Amino acid sequence: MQLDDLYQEVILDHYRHPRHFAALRDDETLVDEENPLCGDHIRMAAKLAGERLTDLRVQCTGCAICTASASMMAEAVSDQPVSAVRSKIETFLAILRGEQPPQADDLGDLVALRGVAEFPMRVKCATMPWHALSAVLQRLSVAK
Amino acid sequence: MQLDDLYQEVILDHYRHPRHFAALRDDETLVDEENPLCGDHIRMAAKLAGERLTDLRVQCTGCAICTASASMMAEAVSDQPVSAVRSKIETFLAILRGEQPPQADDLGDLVALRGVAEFPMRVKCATMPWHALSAVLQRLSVAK
Amino acid sequence: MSVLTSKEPAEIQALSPQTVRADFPALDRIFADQQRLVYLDNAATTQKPRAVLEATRRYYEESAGNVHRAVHRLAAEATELYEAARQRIAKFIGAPSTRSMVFTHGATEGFNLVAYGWARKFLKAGDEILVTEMEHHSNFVPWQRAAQERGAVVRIAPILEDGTLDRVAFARLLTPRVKLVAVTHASNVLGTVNPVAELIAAAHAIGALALVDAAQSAPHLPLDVRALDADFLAFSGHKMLGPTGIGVLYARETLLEAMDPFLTGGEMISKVFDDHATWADIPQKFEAGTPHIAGAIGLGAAVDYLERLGRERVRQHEQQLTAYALERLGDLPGLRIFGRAPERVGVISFALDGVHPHDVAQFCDQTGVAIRAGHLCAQPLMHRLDVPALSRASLYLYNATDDVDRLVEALQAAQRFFHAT
Amino acid sequence: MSVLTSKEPAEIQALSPQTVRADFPALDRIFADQQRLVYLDNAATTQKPRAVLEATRRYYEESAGNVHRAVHRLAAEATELYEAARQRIAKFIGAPSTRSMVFTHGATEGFNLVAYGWARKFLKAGDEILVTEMEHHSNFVPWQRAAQERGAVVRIAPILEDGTLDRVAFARLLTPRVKLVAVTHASNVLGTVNPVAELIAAAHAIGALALVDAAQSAPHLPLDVRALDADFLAFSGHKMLGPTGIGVLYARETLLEAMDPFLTGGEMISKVFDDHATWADIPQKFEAGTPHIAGAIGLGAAVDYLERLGRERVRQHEQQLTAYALERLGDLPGLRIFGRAPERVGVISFALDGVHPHDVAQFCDQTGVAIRAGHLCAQPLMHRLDVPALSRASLYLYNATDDVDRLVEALQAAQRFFHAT
Ligand SMILES: Cc1ncc(COP(=O)(O)O)c(C=O)c1O
Ligand SMILES: Cc1ncc(COP(=O)(O)O)c(C=O)c1O
Repeated sequence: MQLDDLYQEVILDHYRHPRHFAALRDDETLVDEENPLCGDHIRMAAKLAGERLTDLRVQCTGCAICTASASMMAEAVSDQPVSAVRSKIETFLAILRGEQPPQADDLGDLVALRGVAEFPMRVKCATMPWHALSAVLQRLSVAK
Repeated sequence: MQLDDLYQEVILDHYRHPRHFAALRDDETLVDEENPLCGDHIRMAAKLAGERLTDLRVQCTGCAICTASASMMAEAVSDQPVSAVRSKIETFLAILRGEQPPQADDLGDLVALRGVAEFPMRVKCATMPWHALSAVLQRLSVAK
Repeated sequence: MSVLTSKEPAEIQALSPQTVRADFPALDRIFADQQRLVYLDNAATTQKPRAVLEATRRYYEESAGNVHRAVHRLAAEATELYEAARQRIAKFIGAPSTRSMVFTHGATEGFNLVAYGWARKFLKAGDEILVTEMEHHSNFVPWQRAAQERGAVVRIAPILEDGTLDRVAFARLLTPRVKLVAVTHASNVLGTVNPVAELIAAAHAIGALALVDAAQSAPHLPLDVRALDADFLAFSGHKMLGPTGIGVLYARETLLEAMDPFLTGGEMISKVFDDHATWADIPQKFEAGTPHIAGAIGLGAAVDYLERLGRERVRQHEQQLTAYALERLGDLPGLRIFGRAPERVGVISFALDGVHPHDVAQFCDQTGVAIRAGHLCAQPLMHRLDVPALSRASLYLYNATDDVDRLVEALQAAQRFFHAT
Repeated sequence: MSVLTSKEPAEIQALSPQTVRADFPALDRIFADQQRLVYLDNAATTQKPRAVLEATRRYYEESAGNVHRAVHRLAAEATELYEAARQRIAKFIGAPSTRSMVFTHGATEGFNLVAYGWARKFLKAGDEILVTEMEHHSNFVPWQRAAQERGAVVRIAPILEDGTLDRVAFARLLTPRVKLVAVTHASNVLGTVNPVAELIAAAHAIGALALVDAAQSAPHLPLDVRALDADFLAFSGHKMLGPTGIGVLYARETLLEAMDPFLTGGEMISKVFDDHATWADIPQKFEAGTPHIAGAIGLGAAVDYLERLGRERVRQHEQQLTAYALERLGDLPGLRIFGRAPERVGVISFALDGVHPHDVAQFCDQTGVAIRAGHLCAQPLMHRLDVPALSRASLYLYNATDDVDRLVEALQAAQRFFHAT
């Protein structure tokens, strides 16, 4: 277990310069989740355009892993069909559980987070934004 | 620790042929005590003649140590002045606590129970009749 | 039941107690009088194999971090070891998931947890809890207290002469007022193995829940909470080769979720505000404070050890040895055995004419044979049997026929010693 | 407070951490990258000296009987070891007798025992329990729950900017409605040592009882329950060199006698009848079931070890080391320390600008330095300090200036690593 496995350059880059991050108003926030253990806090807003997830914005205070995961996720799923988003969520969570799903290669930068699986205490940091995204899809499909 | 230290011949003799034992009527019983842990059960009756303890009778179902202790005690304190009985109780309990009181020699046969101090789990068996006797004195002095 | 005599040792040696004994450093003990320790107080607590001592030592010497809380390596290793133990013990009892596995400090705490977290929350006035006459105090007094508080009633199903449950009386007492059936899987006095699967089915049929005291079964019998369909089941590590201070409560996930927490504090909370708090997911919701990490790891190793030996083999060995012991003890004049159930574990309680149980145990001890005497934490049963106390010999996987022979010799000598005039 | 720099190591070495370290096998650990383990998570749990591991091993390998119940030698030895441990720990905290010493499985269970056995019995609607803003969840949530059940109220005395208790506010909140003051002796976040003797005297003056959370003081400070005049005091073994799963609740004998039992079952009863039960004498009344025998014996050995080193020397060593750590950490730009009480223990919580506490701890760990990050089981305090989480380094007797130096290097490297663009 090397530190570089965890904090790869691409992760640090997303941590320092997160994408799709914004301060969210309460009335547009679809999901508000917190990990009481470490104080990570994430809020998300998004819209549906037909079957596409659009205008995904994230507000996140958390550790480097959580922040980078949220940023890379937002980049990876923005303007994607909901079905593709769902499959990315599944793939990502499987990887973090230490499994090796077949479609792992469509994750792009996100494979950098694979190393987190080696650090069980940090897995929650990486998966929290994805669970929040799941909840966003849920909210949007109910609203539809 | 040898078994003979515990079950000396004189103890076995008192166990097999307890002195001053009798079946007691409820209305003459002054004290009724039980050790729930092992089921030892003791009842006592006695009278005061002036300052003397008389007519001490014991009903006891218990192990060899408890029975012998009760029998030897009854023999040792019967028809003795209450003050002497009290001092015997104190002396005996001190010995069983592993202390060495100065007047130990006036205990006679009872010194055979000294070995019980080496068997902490059995100390209660030996001391229970003496605690009951204490309670008897208490009852008699209140009644007086 | 087939009974083997000392002339047919082949079958009995199937487990090879000699090999097994070598795993238990405590059994090497030689007393001053050159007697090898014969340990027959296994229903009280068991000896520990090297593998268990090794596992706890390794935790303390290499990975002594706290669990669930920190990201450093010691804490991560401790958490992994602790959760892996939970997983292995869950598998050992057939639990569907680790979410239903709460670490406690023993069977007693397990019953109390249910008495506080479930009974005090869900019992109403007039409800009943049905137990049996052969329960250990720990599966009796907690219900008495919870019932008193809630205006509920504890009913006691009697036993028959042979030490088995009176099924007719049990059926009669199992009315719709009963909300919980709390019954021991194996009696720590009579050795009786109760037909818990059937009793649980009967409880469920009238809408009651069922709790199993597995303190004397988990160490000895193959155990499957799903096959039993138990709602709650608890046992202690120290009676099954594990460390002291650790045990397990298994409970259906839905029940754990519905129950109130019991102990509160660190680990078991989600959020704490000035005026209220919310709870962590199960099973953490029931594990307040720093757990007994070394204990859990040691119990995991104990369970591994039992599975390595083979639970069916252990059961077979103990059954044969129990039959041998019953036969040899049955031959002793003046010895009365309490409990003659056909389905039983190797717990044998007895009275020796004219010798008080404490003297019996003391005398045996002086020959190096450790047995127990007293009310055996079952006073209601002592009243029923009309004895102040009993002596008890209880067998485990490292015992063999030579241990039983030593016991028999000691008892014979005790009779001579105390009866001589 | 005098501050020693690394150029004056003589005084700091008075305890000789080098010699002390040799007693702790876990501290020999070398990680793959050739880094020696630097263990600075002592407020979570501590490493164990050989003497403690030896004592528990000896129990398991030689005297593994159950306590209080049997007459055989193993049981007698176990009982003697167990009760001797109780006696030594009683002496260690100045308890007037062993009757006031209840073995628990940790500080958390101690507080819950009081919350169930005392608060639920004696609190009335409108009564108040006064705690402080710096309490650990375990000395907070149990009172919240007991208060809710009884219609009572928990009041929280605030802290000042420097992390000490606001004595003025405390005095204002200490009205005659208060029936219990529950306060930590030393904060596991701020390091603050509270003036508990004075707070207890104030509580007694208005007729309230006082409970002390000694989880972070028993390991570090000389402690005397009679000098403090505490009514209840609880701590955990695993935070003071002892095994996991064991702790102690001290309580005044008269209180223990008046309280309801908490856990029920074996050991804690006197007589059990079909419809009621009576209780054993204290402290057994509060020790239901088979206790953590090995744990108690190990804690006894830990206490012996601490006394052999000398508690004043331990305290002096830790004070000097804490001063050194505060100075070195104080010199780091971008590092903010929370808690500046003049009277303190070696618990130092801090935030590093722009690096999340979890990343700080993770980074330190990769250099072999174990520190903790999170809410530190003190969410109300985190709200008060307005931080989501903190990093925490906590010192113990085997730490020395080189450990602090390694921490400082790791923090500097973390700043470079996470801040580089
Ligand atoms: C101040 C304080 N109180 C109580 C506790 C609870 O101790 P335990 O988890 O051992 O029960 C802790 C440790 O976590 C603590 O630091
Ligand atoms: C049948 C039974 N149930 C429960 C218990 C209680 O176990 P523990 O004392 O380990 O909590 C025992 C052991 O004493 C037992 O034999």
